[in-house]
Amino acid sequence: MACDIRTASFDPWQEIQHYQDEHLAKGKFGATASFVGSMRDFNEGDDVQAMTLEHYPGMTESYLNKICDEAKSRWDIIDCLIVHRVGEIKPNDPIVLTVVWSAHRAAAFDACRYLMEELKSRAPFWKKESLNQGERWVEKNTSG
Amino acid sequence: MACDIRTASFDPWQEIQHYQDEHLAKGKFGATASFVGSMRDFNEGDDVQAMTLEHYPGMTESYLNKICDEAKSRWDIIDCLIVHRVGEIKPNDPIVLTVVWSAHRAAAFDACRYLMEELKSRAPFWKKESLNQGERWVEKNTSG
Amino acid sequence: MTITVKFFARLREQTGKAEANIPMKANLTVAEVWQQGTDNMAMPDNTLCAVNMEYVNSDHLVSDGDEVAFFPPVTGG
Amino acid sequence: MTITVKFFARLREQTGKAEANIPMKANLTVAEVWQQGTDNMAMPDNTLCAVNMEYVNSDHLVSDGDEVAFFPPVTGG
Repeated sequence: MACDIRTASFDPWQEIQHYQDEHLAKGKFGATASFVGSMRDFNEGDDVQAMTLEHYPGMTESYLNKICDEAKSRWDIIDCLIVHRVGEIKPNDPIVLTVVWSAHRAAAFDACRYLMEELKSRAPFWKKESLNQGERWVEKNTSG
Repeated sequence: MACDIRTASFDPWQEIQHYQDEHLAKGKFGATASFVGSMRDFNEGDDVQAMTLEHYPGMTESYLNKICDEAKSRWDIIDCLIVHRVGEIKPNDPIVLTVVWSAHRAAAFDACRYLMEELKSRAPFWKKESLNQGERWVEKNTSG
Repeated sequence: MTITVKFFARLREQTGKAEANIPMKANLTVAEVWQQGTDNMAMPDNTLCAVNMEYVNSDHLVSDGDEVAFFPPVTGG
Repeated sequence: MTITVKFFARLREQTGKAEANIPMKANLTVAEVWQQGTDNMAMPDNTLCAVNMEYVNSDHLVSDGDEVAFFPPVTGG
């Protein structure tokens, strides 16, 4: 189980491959569900040039770990991984990656979605968008 | 939209990256949900050495395309990809990959799971396991 | 004036053949295609039937040139 | 005998500070920490509060040495 905050761009597919090679026993998992959230160049009717992602060092990591622990206690999963970007972000950059490995698919699907919903509602991150007209804070996350 | 049957091992993460680079406009999608089903070395209480995956050429591709079309009509998604292995498979080999790209996460999660459930229940593939004691056909898929 | 019959997976092994051809005749159902294609083997309970690569019920009427397929429950993914 | 107060995102900009220290006293609530830390600014309706990196309500009582944080609704992911 790992929860990483990254200050530089990351490749979600390489992250999954590397984590899997290092932490998952071959032939023991049958299901890998993943989600990548990436930056769009358009939001709420406006073009977005860039975004700054702020977090609360310490509390953010603590909540990501808490959310992974909850997923492991609620579903029969083998392992999970969360990677989240902070700092200055450009359109198309990956922002978040959640991955769950399990024996069977239902647990992987359910737990992967749980990680994202809980991260969106509880992990202390804040987005500020850079528009042509200036900057604006994203007000709130919509429920999934 | 693409549905591929592969007779050789494939790397699901490279498949996603390549498809995305070729077919998805940068900055237009915010959500990528994926699922990988891979071969376990243990099933129903027995060690499994290998597996042979048979399909019905023509009908299989037709149903995978049908399932993708259904997903595109039911959810607001941008694109989707299915890759499925056939032939002789070893433990840890990826068997199936489903990926959905969308603007927002709910559609990607829902449609990705739909692709897997429909593939499992309707696409004509059959698995035969090689055990120490000989071979056996997998009887049926469990619902997710 | 023939119907192509295909058998997959366990049914291919049980019937001992991957493919057969049977003569077309009027009002021929998929169930009758099975009987002729297998020399009257009993059709296993959970057998799935397809005509021209679309799922059908066993009382579906076939047409000349149709491809009729029989197979067990699917286990892909 | 102090409480560390932190402000994030829009609240950091609105209060004009990322961090403050206020003196500890008996029966001090998180809401009172906000008032002292901001010179009596009104707390925005949707403000979230954390003590030692756990979410709490604004009537939560703080202890000496606590880190109290205030921030707007979270928008990660």
